[in-house]
Amino acid sequence: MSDLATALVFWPSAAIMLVTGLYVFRTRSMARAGLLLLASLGIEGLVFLSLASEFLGVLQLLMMSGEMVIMVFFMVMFMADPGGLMGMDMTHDKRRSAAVAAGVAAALGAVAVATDWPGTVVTGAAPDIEQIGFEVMGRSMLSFLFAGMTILFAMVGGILLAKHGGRLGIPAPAGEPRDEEGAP
Amino acid sequence: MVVRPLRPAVLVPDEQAWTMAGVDVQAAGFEAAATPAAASVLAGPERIPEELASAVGEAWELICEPRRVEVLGDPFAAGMPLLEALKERHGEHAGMDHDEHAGMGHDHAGMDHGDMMEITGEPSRDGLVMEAADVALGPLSPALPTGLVAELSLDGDVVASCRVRATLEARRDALAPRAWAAATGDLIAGERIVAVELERALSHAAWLRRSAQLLGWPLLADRAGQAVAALVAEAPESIAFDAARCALEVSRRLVESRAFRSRTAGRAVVDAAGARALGLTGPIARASGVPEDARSQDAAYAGLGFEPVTREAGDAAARAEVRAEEAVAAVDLAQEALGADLPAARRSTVEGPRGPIRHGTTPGAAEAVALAGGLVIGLEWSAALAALASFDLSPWSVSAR
Amino acid sequence: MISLPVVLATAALLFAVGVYGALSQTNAIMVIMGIELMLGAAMLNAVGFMRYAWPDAASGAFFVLVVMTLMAVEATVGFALVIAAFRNRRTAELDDLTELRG
Amino acid sequence: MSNWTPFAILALALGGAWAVACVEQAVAGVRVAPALVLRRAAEQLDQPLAVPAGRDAWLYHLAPPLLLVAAVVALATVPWAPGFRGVDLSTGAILFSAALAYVTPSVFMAGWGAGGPLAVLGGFRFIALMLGFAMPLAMVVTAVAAPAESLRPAAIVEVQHAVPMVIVQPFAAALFVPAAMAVALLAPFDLADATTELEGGAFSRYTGLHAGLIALARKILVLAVAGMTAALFLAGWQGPLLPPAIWMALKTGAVVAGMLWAGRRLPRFELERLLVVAWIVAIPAAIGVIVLAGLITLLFYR
Repeated sequence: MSDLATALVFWPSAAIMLVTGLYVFRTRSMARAGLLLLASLGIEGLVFLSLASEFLGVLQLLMMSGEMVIMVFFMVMFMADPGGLMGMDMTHDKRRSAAVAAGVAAALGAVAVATDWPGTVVTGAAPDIEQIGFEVMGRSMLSFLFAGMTILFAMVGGILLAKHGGRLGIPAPAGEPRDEEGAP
Repeated sequence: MVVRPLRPAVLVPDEQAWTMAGVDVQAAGFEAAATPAAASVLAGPERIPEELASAVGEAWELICEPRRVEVLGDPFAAGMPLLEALKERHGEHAGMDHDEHAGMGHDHAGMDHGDMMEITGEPSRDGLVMEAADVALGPLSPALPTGLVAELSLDGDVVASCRVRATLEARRDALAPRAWAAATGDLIAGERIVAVELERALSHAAWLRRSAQLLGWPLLADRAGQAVAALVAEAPESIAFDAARCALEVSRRLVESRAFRSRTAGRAVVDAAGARALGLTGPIARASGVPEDARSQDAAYAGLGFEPVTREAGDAAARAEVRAEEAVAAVDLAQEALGADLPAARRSTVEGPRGPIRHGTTPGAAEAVALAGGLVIGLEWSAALAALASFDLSPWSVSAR
Repeated sequence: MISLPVVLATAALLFAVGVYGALSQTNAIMVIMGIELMLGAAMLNAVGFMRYAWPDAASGAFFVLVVMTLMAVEATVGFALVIAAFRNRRTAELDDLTELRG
Repeated sequence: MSNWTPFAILALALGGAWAVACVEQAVAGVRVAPALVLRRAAEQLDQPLAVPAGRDAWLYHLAPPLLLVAAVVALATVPWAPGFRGVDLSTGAILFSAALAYVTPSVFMAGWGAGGPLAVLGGFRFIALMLGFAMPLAMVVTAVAAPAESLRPAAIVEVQHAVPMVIVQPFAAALFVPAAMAVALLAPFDLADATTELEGGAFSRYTGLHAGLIALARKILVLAVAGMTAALFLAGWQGPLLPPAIWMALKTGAVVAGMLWAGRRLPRFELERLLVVAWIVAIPAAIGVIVLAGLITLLFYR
């Protein structure tokens, strides 16, 4: 994509991505928070597209929609007031976390701008899907095997953790949660 | 056969009641709309019972402009005129803003939850405690006969509790007009058998069509619709008996098919002892193995070679099979009764489509309404509605008279 | 025009939003969302480098795919923990889940 | 991808949606009245917009446009003819899956925004259904792309010049078609908006322009799904005698009619049984299909 096209796509999507990302944590309704996150990471896919890595951008669009829908699903299941109708404040010490965030932003921004990165190589030909394929199957085959195994372990571990009765198969007595003394 | 494209309309009462009043709604070019918002026509009766007036008024407000009223017939034959009910409601609520409280399935956003941080309540099947959402299927809901109100509370999509109420006062059972007339002694024997049997076939066919629409099975709905079209005729002589029997035969085979059984077998089971204890009657009792049928004591029926249709399982599938088989048998009985000359005995009890009708009341109807709610607990939403429909409950609350 | 520092600065801002989210929310699921945003920022960095520093090396895509896998893994284990906590304590609020005793 | 393509895609979307509506009438045994379809749509458009007293007006108003954008993007990736290959991306097949993946959030937003318990239940049902069918849909697309050694839909069509993919990989087709019908909210899978049962379900509260947009988006979705099925499995525009565009139109029309006929023929599936089949049968089978596709590519296509 020409420089102008990149700029035309990059700036608005980057702006929308940051704004929706911020509103994820300021909105009351949990369903809206999940879908704002979906919008934020989905538009990040557009940013990838504008930076001329077509395969990664489309993959990001595909992955994020599935993941965020699951997140909204869990949010509505596990939150006391998913609709945000009660106006509950689900945050604590916003002031300090905002300060920490600003500090992190300043630090990383300084690093980003101050250091002189290697010269901007203008070729425009980002690695297309074929090169990425050979890369995945060639040099980084081992790492991708580990990545695949990690996902498998995460799935099995996740199911074991979430299973009724937990890892050891001791079903929590239905009705009352275990009280503080630890007697089930 | 190719028919004109149908227009979604709010049907008051539902398609089954119109069919029993001899009006084929699809021929009039309408079909039941999912919600008033999706319709632009209110297809109503000339006179409407007072209990339905407020619900119809609310549904009318939800229909968007350009909207019109279409009067198809007079199934209730009692109550206040429809146009007056709409005008009176419109005038009284002219100032009200357009908020969302449709009498029809008014499902307020009732996600109530107890303690703010801790969600209490008994755990559902997989041991997780979820918030209950309550749904009220109003008197005009497309999933229930008009006049029946069901209040359900849902745990996820599983029914946690359900209560069903019949809201229409018992004047004349609009769902079985000819059987009602026969029971109150207006018809003589030969004519009575033909009228009652044809009405039974028509009622079961219309019920089959509504159940098929609930299950989302257009094939069965079309076959049952063809049977209804064949049976809806003024004079008994002009009815195409073989067309009706063929459509009902195909419907019966579809009801006994694996697809239908997999959705209804083993659901809302009523055993024989329970049916006898509650005094249930009609197809519900016969499907549980209680062979009690008012027609078996009638000499005229014995002449025609009638024996009651019974099943043992007592679940939704058995009830559907009993009704399908009874419909086919009813068409044969009616055709034979037309030819034969029968003793003119006057009967005080007539077996209507939902049970015997004696002195203007159907014993066992109120018990069935009370029982149905409890039996659908624990079923998933669509299975619960299909099981509720399998009882073919009558919305006429039987007031002690 | 857009150069590497601009992309990295945007990623830094996105990372900061993620940090703010993760620190300020009381509910476990919202914290997981904060972490997702941080990982998204990491991916943006990798793509930035891929585009402007080493465009012909396809190994940049490797980083992005691994971070995407990491997002899925982190979400899976996070939700499993929330379900386990919810099953015993009926709440997913982090302020209540402070004791480790059973 | 000339600069005329966007207009051609929009024209195709509108014309195709109108054609799908006519095929729907024909399959339902109703006298086909093409003008009536337009009149009903016009009537629907001048209804006022109903604002629900539900939870989230934002989500409620954003759902129909998102559904329309997802449907049009999915339609844009379908290769219709050698001259008009839609958006000819080298990753077109994945973009098709990505576009279909955005139907789920829009249905949930419609249900959640409307607020009534039945609408929310419709939205949740669709999410549960799509979680089960997302994997088969995405995996089968990559399995079909293996022989073509490219994710460009036009290349996948061209590799089927000898034999259509439905004969080479019948299991892939058997997994793809139900998942595609479920995404397009077609009849046996219409759990999200069952008319009598859920009183219209997720889309029950929409009137006026919203309802019009949703009806248009659903018809474009059916057209996109049927077009991609024809392209990926029935050798797309390739065929003897007739010009390529005619072949593609015939095949797509046949697939649309087949899907709608199956909708009338089969009762609506029950969610629990469908999810058991999706998780226990469809996903392992999808992985098997990918392995099989690798073998077939090595044996026959290299």
